[in-house]
Amino acid sequence: MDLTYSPAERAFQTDVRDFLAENLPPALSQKVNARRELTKDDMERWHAILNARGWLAGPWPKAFGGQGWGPIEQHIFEEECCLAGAPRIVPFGLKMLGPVLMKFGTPEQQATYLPRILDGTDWWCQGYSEPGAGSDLASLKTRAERDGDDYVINGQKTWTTLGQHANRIFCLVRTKADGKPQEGISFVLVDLDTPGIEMRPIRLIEGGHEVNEVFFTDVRVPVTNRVGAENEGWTIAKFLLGHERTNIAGVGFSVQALEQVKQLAGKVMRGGQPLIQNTLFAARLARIEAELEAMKITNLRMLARAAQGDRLGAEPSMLKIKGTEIRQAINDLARRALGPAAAPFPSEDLDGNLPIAPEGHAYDAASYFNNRKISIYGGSNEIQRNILAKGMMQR
Amino acid sequence: MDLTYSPAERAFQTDVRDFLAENLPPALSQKVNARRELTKDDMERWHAILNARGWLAGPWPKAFGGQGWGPIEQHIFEEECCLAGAPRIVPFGLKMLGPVLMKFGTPEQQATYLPRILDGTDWWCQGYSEPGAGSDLASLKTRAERDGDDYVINGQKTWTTLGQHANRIFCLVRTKADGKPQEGISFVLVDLDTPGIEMRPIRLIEGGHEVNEVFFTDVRVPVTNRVGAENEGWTIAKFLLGHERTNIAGVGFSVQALEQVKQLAGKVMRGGQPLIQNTLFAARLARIEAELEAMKITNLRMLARAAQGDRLGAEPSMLKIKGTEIRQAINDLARRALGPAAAPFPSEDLDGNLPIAPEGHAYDAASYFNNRKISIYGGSNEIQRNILAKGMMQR
Amino acid sequence: MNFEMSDDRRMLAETMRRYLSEQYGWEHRLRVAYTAPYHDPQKWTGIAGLGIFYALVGEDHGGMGGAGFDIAVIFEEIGRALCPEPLLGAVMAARLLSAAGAPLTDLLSGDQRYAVAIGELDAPYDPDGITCTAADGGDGWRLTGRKSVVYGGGVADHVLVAARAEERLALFDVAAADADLRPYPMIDGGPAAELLLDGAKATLLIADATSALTDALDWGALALTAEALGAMETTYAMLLDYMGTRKQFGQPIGAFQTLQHRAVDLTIEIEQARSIVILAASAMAGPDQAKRVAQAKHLVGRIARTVAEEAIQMHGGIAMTWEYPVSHYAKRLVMIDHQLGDTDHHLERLIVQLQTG
Amino acid sequence: MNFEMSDDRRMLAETMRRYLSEQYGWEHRLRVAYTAPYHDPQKWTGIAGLGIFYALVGEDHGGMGGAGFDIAVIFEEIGRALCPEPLLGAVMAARLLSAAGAPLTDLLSGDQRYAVAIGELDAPYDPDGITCTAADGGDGWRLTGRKSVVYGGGVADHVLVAARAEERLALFDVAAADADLRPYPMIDGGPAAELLLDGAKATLLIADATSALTDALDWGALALTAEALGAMETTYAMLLDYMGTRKQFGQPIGAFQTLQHRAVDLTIEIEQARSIVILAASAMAGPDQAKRVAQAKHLVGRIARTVAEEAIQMHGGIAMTWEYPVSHYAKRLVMIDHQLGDTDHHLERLIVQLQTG
Repeated sequence: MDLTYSPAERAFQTDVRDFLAENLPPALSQKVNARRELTKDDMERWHAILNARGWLAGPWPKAFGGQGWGPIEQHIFEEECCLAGAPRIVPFGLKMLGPVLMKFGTPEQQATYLPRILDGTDWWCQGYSEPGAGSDLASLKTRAERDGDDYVINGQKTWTTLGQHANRIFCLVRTKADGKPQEGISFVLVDLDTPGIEMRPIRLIEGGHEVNEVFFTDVRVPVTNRVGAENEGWTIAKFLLGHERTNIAGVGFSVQALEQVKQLAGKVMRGGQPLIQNTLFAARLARIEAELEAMKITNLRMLARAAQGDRLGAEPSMLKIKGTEIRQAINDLARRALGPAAAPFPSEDLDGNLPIAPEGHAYDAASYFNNRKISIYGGSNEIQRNILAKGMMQR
Repeated sequence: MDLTYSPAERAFQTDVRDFLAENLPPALSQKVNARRELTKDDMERWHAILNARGWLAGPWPKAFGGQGWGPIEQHIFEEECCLAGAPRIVPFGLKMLGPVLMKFGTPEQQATYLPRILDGTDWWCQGYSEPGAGSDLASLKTRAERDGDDYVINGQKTWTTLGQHANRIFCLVRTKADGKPQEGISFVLVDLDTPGIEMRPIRLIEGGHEVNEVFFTDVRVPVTNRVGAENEGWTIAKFLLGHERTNIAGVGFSVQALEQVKQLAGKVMRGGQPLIQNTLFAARLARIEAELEAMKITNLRMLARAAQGDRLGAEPSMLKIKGTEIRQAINDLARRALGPAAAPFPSEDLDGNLPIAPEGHAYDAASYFNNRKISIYGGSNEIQRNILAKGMMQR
Repeated sequence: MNFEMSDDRRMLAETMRRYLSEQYGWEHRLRVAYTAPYHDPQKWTGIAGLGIFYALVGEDHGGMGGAGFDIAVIFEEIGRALCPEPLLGAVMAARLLSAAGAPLTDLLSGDQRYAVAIGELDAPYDPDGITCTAADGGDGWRLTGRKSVVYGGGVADHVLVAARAEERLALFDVAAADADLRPYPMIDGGPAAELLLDGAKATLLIADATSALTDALDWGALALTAEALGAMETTYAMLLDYMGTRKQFGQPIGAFQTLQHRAVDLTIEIEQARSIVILAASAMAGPDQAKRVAQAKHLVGRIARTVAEEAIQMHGGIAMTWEYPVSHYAKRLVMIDHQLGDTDHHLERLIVQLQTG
Repeated sequence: MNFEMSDDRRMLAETMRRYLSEQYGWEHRLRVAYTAPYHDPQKWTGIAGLGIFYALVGEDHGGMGGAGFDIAVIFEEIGRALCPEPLLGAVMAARLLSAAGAPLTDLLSGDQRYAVAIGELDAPYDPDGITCTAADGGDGWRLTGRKSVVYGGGVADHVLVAARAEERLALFDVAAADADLRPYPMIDGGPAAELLLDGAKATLLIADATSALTDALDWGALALTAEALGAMETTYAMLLDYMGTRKQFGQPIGAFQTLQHRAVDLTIEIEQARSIVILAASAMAGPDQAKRVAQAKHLVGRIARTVAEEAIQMHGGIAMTWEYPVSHYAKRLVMIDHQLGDTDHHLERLIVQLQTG
């Protein structure tokens, strides 16, 4: 039983910390910590900085320009990035399509697309969900009909995150109408400049533009843009769902957010003293802190198993459920701590010229509302419970 | 909108209060308030006192020896009894079989049994549940086969509350094996002295003897002991389930229990001051008190509708769910307030010779455990949620 | 015992509901709630024209209502329609002007809009902590300090301001023309403002205003609990609708038992919220006012948040969008707890009562 | 990073588990836990014979363990089997005797049973509030006062008693023969006693014992969290079993989605409990000991109660009976929160740390 990192892991952690201290632009970390929306430029700037260090695609094999990080290194990197307030790596190219191409793509596809992900030439987005098929992917309806060397795609995708910045989209489409719902699905790469594609913003609860709808009308895509065999896209979809789960608990986000709430509670005054001196509020904080400390260990326990090569089954679903509950509870505390100062619709003008919330906290309520999504997307917590229940009742 | 009782109702309330002040033996109310088990004598004594006043069967029509109370009078009576620490009226004869006989019984059955319920000659118990058929009554297996003018009963009943004190039992039995499960059920009255009946105690979680199993081996019961038509016992079962619901929220119990917790929290010391001064404990109390105040009104709202003659549908299920949750939360507070003093296995010897908990609180932990039953019996809270969901989704 | 509204109040609710559903449709609401002045002055006048404001005070002050249930039925409709009109200020101002013996004519006719400014950044819920000061330099009273998140502040003609005059907490009337008000919308829509006072002219209304302020805060809190109740009921109705129509895995999501049970728990909680609002409304102007209001605001604060979070979660992604009304109801239900004392603030009032009573 | 137990500890756990499953079957447990002396002295000796107690302290005190994880693995097995043997006293006494520099030989061999008496009726969890006094009248120390709910008290050979000697909190050894101990069983089984001191003879162990007592309380609390963890896992396994076999409405109750989701929530909570116990065990004797123990006891207190209540509710009536083991596990899981500080007591320690640190 040893809860600490190995010397090599600690050395890596120090490297990451030093790198972040030197290279993370304060303008970015301030924006991240203040929970404000990042621009496309912000994200590209951070990607370029990481890419220069070779850390943009740390978990990728060296042969493809990565570092071949294992789960623990990846965890260390992500946690340190969270704590430092670094922007999240936009995952669609780096954590989703990249691994898919490495496993299922042709050498040509790999040679074409992987470098363009790293150097920022391509910004990928994801065409999975459809209206009417949220957590029930197998029921998707967007169809791709073969016409010579092309597919002709018709249909609609939704919840396409940051699609407004993307030049390409990877999609699950139906290439066979009959048979089991999972059987007729293919995975194709689409250039967003292709005629017949329209992207429309979806405005979210707090007012931000983060996701989009994408409409396909007779969109012609070369058959060579298919990844993997025709009608076997479900395999890729399942691979992807099982793949990107190391940071599923979001512990780094929670740790950073809790630290911010603590500081906030030391500044905000209530009844003539700092809010932290209020027993009821301090009790809320202390309760969540204990849960988060437990969550850290739960996360490390699963990570240690993954690092040993154990194939995790339903366990990541636990991390997702509890991890998002804790994050949302911390967001709730931040909002709560602000009292009436959480009420204004956040605007840079108000925040800069007439600050109401303490510095860096004007977007806390918006962030609380926006983060209701984390228990819905990526397989809602209800779906995760179904997965766990299935595993549990089969024992 | 008027939350108060009418002048007539207030006068009745005063009558009940005065009666209780004069006639409720302190030895009984102390025992009730200390949450100790009552003896058969205790219960019979209280029944006799009520019967002498004509209030043992208040809701019964005057023709049968009752007062013809409506829902509000019944509520007032029950609430005042709770607040005064009166023993509960044992419901099996008075609130269950009595109304069944009045509605479904023959004049002979009514003339035979109703007076014996009032004067205490008969102590009835209930033969409904069976092992393997808890909340799923329709699946019961105890069978009654016709043999001349008798039924011959074989099978097993369980959860027979206070059966150890009873001389008679009313049972649901299967008189037809085929058809829908609900169709072949009959309602019969059985003398517990009949050969072939064995009653065995079931010891409960906290150590008490409150319920029993009843075994029937070739028990011969005259067909005239059947109430209602053969194979139509389900109608009676449903009538009964819908009938005894005025006190389903148990608000009176909760009010009385909360008052006791408040007093306890003023006595118990923690960190050099009375527990009530502890913010975390006081917060627990204040939260439940607010819920209970709301529950009182919710209860009265439904009661007012019942008094107007509205037929309540699924609403009593709400009262059951929230009412039992609140009662259990109050029991939890009492146990919690005691700290280590809740730990001893309660015994009169310890309580009398070496008191550890404050007076009247030695049985609080036992009562907490025993009252886990209230969200299980009478249709578990899960069944109540199913009932409500059915009504809700049909809207 | 009778839990039905009187005919008068039923008509009041019906009038309000019909007006809002006809004149304050969803698209309209969404537009005005987030576009300056963050409400619709014409509709304000329309509501005033219905005589609604006369229900805010009793006959002795020129109104024809003024009971807890009058406020409750009006605000339940506001909540139901998610109407951003700043009526909260009118409720609180009506109590304060009555206490001051000041004329209410312009308030009741709707000709003048009132906002009430009590809370400050460092003392958001508690009149005790007010640092705003008032001084009479010979040319009348002047106020200095800042009032934060004044609901309806930017669109008011008058702001009633609590400030310290020597040792006492006093109440002043500041004409909007004499004040530096910085308006903005709230995250859940509707107008608010910062009030910056730098020697602003003011008229003294009540010299020793602590009890009048506490009372006005209670009435405001009652209004908010009723508003939350109305918003919860609409939210819940939308959720049930969605559960019956939205299909997943081949069946309506309402067929899933776990969602059924969670919806049942919500309906029970909403009934409890209704009950505590009834109890508080019945206790107004009586000896239990403070306790019942605190219980209501505490309990409704908790329940409203639960309803909001569960409604979003059970809907799924659709309720995360601006386009779907549930997102806006959810915001209101959560943010209402940030007005006039949150669930913990009122729990503390109850704790103090337990410990001292 | 490695979350597997060392071979030594795995053997320790295995030894304990095998002994308890072979020698402490359920019927036996049920009988001895509620029949005087409320444990089984022979089995105590049997456990001692396995050398288990040597794992309670380090080599410098004659043992071969003494780390947090040694305590944790032993108590997890105790919890798993719901074993009523009074080992808690041994854990705490081992820390106290070590701190006093007193010999541990008899404790480690199991020849002498120790109980630790700190709490009093009016100061159940807090050494600060101790009123029991010690005086040296020339013929040695004499203790006066009462210690309540002393775990294992009635079956101990020695009771280590905290008492006030002038201004300081000191620790004494009272031989059972010199004490008035009134034994009784706990509601969840196992021995406890009241200790009535009326000038009882005592030997001074530590003159200024506050930090030693706090430390012993931490170690005791750690043991209890591990015990709860073991009991939760057994309870959960029985629940899953039952869900798979018990039928209602024609299908196993485990087929009902709402029960599935509730069971999933329990398994997540139990994993969280396991994690916080691991964290606390790793922090023992380090700078974070107090904080981690408080977090563990707080969180486990809450989770254990949830598991107990949900296990009963989801089973239904059967788990209300004495005959079915879940009822006894549930009792232990709830009542463990009444030992050495409940979930709120430890939350308060955490609040103080937040507010001062």
